[in-house]
Amino acid sequence: MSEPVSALRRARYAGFVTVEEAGLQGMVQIRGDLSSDAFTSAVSDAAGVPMPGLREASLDGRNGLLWMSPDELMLLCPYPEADRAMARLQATLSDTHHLALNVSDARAMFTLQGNGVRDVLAKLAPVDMAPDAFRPGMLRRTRLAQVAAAFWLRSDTQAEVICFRSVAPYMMELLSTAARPGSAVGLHGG
Amino acid sequence: MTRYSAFAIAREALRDHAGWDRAWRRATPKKRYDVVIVGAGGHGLATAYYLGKNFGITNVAVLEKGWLGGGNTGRNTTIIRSNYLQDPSAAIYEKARSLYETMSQDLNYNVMFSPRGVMMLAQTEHEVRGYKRTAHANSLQGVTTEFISPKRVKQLVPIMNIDGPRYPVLGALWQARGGTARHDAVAWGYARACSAMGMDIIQKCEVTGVMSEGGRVSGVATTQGDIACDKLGMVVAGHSGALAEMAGFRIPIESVALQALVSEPIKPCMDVVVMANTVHGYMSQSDKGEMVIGGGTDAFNNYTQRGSFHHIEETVRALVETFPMISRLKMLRQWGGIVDVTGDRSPILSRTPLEGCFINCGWGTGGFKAIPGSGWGFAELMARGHSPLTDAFSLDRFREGRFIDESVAAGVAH
Amino acid sequence: MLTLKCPYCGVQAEETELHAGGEAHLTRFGPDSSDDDFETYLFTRENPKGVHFERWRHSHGCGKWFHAARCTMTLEVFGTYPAQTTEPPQDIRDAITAKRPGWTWREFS
Amino acid sequence: MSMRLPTGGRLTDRSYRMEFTFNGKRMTGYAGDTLASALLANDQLLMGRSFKYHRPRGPVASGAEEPNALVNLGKGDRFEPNQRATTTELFNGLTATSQNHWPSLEADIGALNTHLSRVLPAGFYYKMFMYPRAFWKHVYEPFIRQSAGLGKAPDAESRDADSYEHFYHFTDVLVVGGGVAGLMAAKTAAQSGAKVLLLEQSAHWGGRAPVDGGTIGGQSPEDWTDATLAELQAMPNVTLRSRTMGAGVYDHGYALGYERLTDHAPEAPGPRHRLWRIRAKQIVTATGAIERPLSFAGNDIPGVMLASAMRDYLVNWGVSIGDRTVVVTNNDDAYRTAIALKKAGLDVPAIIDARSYGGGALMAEARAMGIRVEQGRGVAKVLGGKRVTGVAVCNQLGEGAVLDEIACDAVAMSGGWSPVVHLWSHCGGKLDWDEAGAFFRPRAGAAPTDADGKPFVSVAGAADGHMTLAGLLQDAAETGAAAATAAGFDAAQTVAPEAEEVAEKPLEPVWLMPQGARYDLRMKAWLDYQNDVKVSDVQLAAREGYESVEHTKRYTTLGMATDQGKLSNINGLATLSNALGESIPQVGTTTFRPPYTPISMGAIAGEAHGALFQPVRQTPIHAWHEENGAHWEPVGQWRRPYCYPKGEEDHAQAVIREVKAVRQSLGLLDASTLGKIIVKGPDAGRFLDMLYTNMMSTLKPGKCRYGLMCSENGFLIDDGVVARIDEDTFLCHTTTGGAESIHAHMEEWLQTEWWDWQVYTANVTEQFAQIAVVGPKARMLLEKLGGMNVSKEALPFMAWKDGTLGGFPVRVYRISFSGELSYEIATPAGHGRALWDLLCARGAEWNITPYGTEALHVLRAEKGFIMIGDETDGTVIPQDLGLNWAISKKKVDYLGKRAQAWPHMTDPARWKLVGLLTEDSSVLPEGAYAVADGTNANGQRNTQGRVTSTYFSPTLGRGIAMGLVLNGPDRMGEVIEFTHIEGFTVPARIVDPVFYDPEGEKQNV
Repeated sequence: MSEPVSALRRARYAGFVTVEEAGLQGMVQIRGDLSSDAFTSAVSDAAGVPMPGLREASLDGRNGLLWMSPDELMLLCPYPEADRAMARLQATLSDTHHLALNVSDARAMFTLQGNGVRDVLAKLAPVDMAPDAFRPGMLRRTRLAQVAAAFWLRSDTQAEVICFRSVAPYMMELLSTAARPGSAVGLHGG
Repeated sequence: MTRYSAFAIAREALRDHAGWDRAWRRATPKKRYDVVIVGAGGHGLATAYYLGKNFGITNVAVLEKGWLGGGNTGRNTTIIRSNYLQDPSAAIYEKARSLYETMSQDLNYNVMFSPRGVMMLAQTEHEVRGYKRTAHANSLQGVTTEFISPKRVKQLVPIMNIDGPRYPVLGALWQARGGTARHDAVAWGYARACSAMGMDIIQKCEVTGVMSEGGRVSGVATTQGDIACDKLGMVVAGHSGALAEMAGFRIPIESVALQALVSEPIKPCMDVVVMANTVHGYMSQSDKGEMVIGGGTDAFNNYTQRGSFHHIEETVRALVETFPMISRLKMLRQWGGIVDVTGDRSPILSRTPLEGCFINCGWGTGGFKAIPGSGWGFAELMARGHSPLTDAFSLDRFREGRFIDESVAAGVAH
Repeated sequence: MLTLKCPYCGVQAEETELHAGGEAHLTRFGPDSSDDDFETYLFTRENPKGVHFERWRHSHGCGKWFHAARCTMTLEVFGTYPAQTTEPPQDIRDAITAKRPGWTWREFS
Repeated sequence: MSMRLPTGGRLTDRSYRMEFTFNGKRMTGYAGDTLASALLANDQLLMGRSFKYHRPRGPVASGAEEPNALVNLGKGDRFEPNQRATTTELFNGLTATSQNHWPSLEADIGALNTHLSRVLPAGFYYKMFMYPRAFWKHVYEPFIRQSAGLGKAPDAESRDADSYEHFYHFTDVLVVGGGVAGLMAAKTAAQSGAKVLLLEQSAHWGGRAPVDGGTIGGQSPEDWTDATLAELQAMPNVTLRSRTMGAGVYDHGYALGYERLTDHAPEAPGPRHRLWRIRAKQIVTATGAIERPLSFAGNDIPGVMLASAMRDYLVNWGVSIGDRTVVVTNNDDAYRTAIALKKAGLDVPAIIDARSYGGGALMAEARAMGIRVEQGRGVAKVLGGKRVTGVAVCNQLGEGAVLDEIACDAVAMSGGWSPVVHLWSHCGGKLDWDEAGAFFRPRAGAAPTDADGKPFVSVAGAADGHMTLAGLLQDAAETGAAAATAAGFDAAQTVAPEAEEVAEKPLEPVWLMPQGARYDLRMKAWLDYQNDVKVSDVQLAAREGYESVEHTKRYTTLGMATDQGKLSNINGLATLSNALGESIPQVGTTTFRPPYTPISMGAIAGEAHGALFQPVRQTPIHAWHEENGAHWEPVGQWRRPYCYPKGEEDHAQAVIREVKAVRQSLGLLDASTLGKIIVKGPDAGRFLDMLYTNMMSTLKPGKCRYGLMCSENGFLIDDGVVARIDEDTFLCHTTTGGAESIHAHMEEWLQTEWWDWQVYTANVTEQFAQIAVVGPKARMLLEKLGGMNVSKEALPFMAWKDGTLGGFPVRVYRISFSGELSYEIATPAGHGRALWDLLCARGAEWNITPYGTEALHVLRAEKGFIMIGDETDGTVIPQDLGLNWAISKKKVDYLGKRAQAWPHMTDPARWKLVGLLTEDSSVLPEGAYAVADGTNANGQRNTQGRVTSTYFSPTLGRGIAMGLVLNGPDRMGEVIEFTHIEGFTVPARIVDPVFYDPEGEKQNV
């Protein structure tokens, strides 16, 4: 059988910010009772990172946990490990009401590189991207122009964006347009 | 009342236009009227006019809390069409459209009804089927419409991009005798005619209470004193719920904002009204040259007459895609109105739990085009107790599941 | 252009991230309910010029439904709260009373 | 003549010449010019024609309030009508043409109207053009439309060559207006540490102050501006944007900023406009004030200009409007213009001051310079046609008897100043009438309120009615500090720097000049220059009962021009109040609506055009469809192949081929867009029993069941196959359109009604590519791929199974929407394209044929399966469609059950689903209605049914249709008549809706 492919096979655009589809990324959608220690420790073990706080991204390289909603987390891991992580969770949580699904193929991930990452996102999302308002490690679920998305900063010059796979081409075009040379706003270190 | 004509103008020109009398008398309320209409918008004034014209009832007062024609009558995008799907809708809107044809002459006031044609674009297979169905229905309803080809669409509207990348135009439902009219003139013309029949149009007169005896309406309390009446008609778009509560009943209505905008005026470039429901926008060009633009309603209860700007963005986005040449035109002015929306998005013209009290409301975004038909039917309902034009629009349809649902064919119903 | 604070994720969300869901605290009536009750449940709506309790979903966000108490004349927001309640919580009512003394709400006042 | 003076022009760089053309004529200007100043420098005073009478028009102002100097700018894909010459920065190669005239600006036929003006008073068109009726559409209206409209319409096929974008910005304090008040307010606000965004609509900071003079803290306003600007630029919490207009203020602290990035430099890269969507805790509007014209006869003749504007052209651009300028005023400020002109060596024959008491120190200064000052006098009329030749002087208190005529070629007028209160008013700020200043000013304590019910807009400087330099600076300092405090910062109470300027005598309101002007003068005294509304028009409106200010505005079109009444509203209001004998506050103002000045549609649409207009959702197999010539059909935001035409095939032929291939051999469908929702939890079964009309809790793991969903008012909203994965997990298939809406529907009920039920849902639609392998050879193909036993026994109809096929991880559903043997194969999206390719390759021996949505529809119709959106339209209940078998009788409740008990829903006269066959095998028209005898009370033809789906059936070789018919199921075999667009009717026989394989043997093999 052939190797699975990501939505855009690492398409790349270099403007005043560099936009790149991040390729295959393991993602496990998890729903459960976030107030239960049993549940959170199981999730944290499976992910290999500490539990994120409210609207936070707890990251360690390709692994991580994203706070998605009061009863939902997204586990990040290398693509081939998603099923294993999911199985492991289902095993440990077999007798607690929860949901764990491999949704790695349902989404696309993008990385933004450059001084202007905050400005590029501020063109598209109704979010205060000022450095003191949105810091690395925070996560925001919102919309970028017309599609749902979540994003976080790994640093002041690197952002990651996830959206549904079917709108990956739109997202790529959108981010590239916002990063076009000559359109820098120069507000947040751009 | 001076008759309006080119001759009259020429005559007045010779005497510095000093001879024109008031278009409508200044009136103070009498103690009692046969009929009191609350709301001097198009619908209220038209109701009064046809009460007098068709039923000889002229002891009528029309009460207006602000200035006449100051509500949605003066805030809409003036589109007139009757290409509705369901029989009751087609009946009342076509009655209205046909009355618009002769309104200027009937009222001796030029309301500038312009039957320039109304086009509803089909941009998905589903819309094609929906509009073909409407054309079939219309053919049995006495409404003249046809489903036309993209080629014909382009001929009629050269500025349209019919093979847009996202939603190519697959055809359109075309009503050649639909069009627009000068909205203020409709209210002013009816007001002038009502006044000439001896009716009192009382502005700055707000109703503060509804009086009744033994389950029957007996009058209204107003900021200009109590006024007795045998029959009461409530025609107050945007405030129907509040007024109904004064009369002791509730209605299935929510009030939301509807916005519109105009561009700066340019020389004529579009002779028809175009509605694009897939992308939610519609546009026509006024006689003044402005592109008159509207879209969908806001989603939450709102009495501010201000909408949210993102709806303007969505509408303009849709129209720039449909008519790329407007991209470098400028938005001159945006505004909002309050529209009453019912459970099935169709209006209510009905008796009420209070004997002698009638209500006309819930026109949502489509009230202007209905004004004469609504007035005609509502006058008949008030005078006779029922009217074939209004029977299906009664309040009890909501407890029997007898909805009149137009969303089947029309997305935005302007 | 409204902003409402999502009581679940704490985001001060703007209208374009939200989905309006109409009047809050409706009681569902199912089979065997009276015509009156059923009509009221489906169609009769508070449409006040003033304090309105309404449903919103943080659709471009955490996806949760919540309730808001808002004035339809000024768009002032008195508070937002989770949807898992059949009537406005006391603290919300107190907040409203503080700003709109003597306000009433048909079902619960 | 108007000309460039040898020296002067603080904004122009005489070392940099620029070339441009006006009406094809080559002209030159300097860097820093506006188009207006450059045209004036070339003695091009005549710039346009008015709307109604086509009167010759020159600029009357120097900024955003200009109603006259509107031009067509640029050409081709950069053409833009109605561009204000006064706010258009000159650039090399600019091309402009004048508007609204034929054949030429100088000789305009339309100007005849001006001679007819007596018979074209306000609202004349409401009183004529009515007879004969037919003439309106064919004669009158075309004439009116042609003569109306201002700028040329862009070419029908033009495509904007520029791009646009949006930008979200959050700030503590937004200050609108970069004049000295705005700078002052921004400074005091910023000193508190608050984040401040300061917007200036023009390219220059400092506003009017540098032109008007005086000193601030011992410095000239210009130096003070530069110094303060430098301070602000040095503060990290301050953002400054010039060429950015505060366009509108909206609820909850939302404001629009309209940034013009390349209008002054069209060749520069990047977007042309950027629309700032600003969310501010506090908004300070420091938008200044606008000078008012005076209403005297001939006040619209080119060469008559606002005194402040004339001063601007002189000081900012070194341009004189005329050699001999008469100044007409009711206040001291206009004397500054006279003095400036005189100092520039120009002649000022007289200053006509309507005030009997005259002016103060400035008047003395003027007199000292030898300028003749006439007190208590007014202008009876301006002499001249296409430009001023003189003024006739009269007593202001008289009726216009001429005392003296003064030759001049320019008139500078000043009727006082009006604060710019637009932004304050957009969101409901109230106004008070200021008797002393004769203007509306923001009412203290009546500001717009935000989400917390607290005021969020405040006004600083002249916009707040503070007309002295010292006063406005102090006000701005305090307002800025107060805004910061309100935004939650600790602002030190700042004292503004000392400011000095000459003291002024109070103005005297003058609404008509002379006070008792005769009709022939009043009908030449303009209020609205662009729309040609005169004093006599407003008086006529009042006489005819159009007493509300809104009535007058709409009846006369006063203030409805592209300047939105910036110059005319107050004068018109005063004229109306005098006519009504009411006070100005009694009459009130019209509503201020955004935007402050017009903003481009392109900016409003932002990036959303072309490819970004709306997202196009793509399945993992999208590219294959594209490569193989799919004809696309938009379905929601998806695009699905409608069919795959080959060679010369038209769509109909392609569909026939695809259908036949499926029936006879093997078809392939990309079903990835179908919704897939996981429902999991101890209460999942109970939950689905409420959602679906049929019983789902009894479904066995490993099995599938077709289900229907209804809304609470009983109507069918979605359908699909539900698979039970394990004891507490279900996978619900929805329609393509239903994936998001049904998932939201589920979450809504779980969160807001049954929140105590233990159920989680997840929309996994996009996790899988789903491919339907359909047709008699389907099983053989899957067996050829290998990896899973797909025999009838191992995988019976309506069962599903996990495993691998051809090495791909798959879940196979044995379900059919075509009536054929059919497997729907779900594989992770990342494998989708590869699996599709493999199926195509291995299926070649059976001529495997990918088919589109239309073939899908035909196949299901042949089988009598309903389609949501065809058989349903939001008014249809399952019972109408003969789906009672899918409605559980056992369940006490499900969504829609109560509504289905409504009298209207149980009415036996509801139309019911049947099949329809024409007598001649033709295809029934789409959407046709079945006619019945007679008409209803409204004279509409009675009906007894309608067509819901109609196709040519390749399998049966004839037209087939489904429809809803009155008592249909009881009328089998009966023939009824259907409408045809050509007018005749088409007979069709009522039959069973299942046209193909009624026993369902084929899908069961």
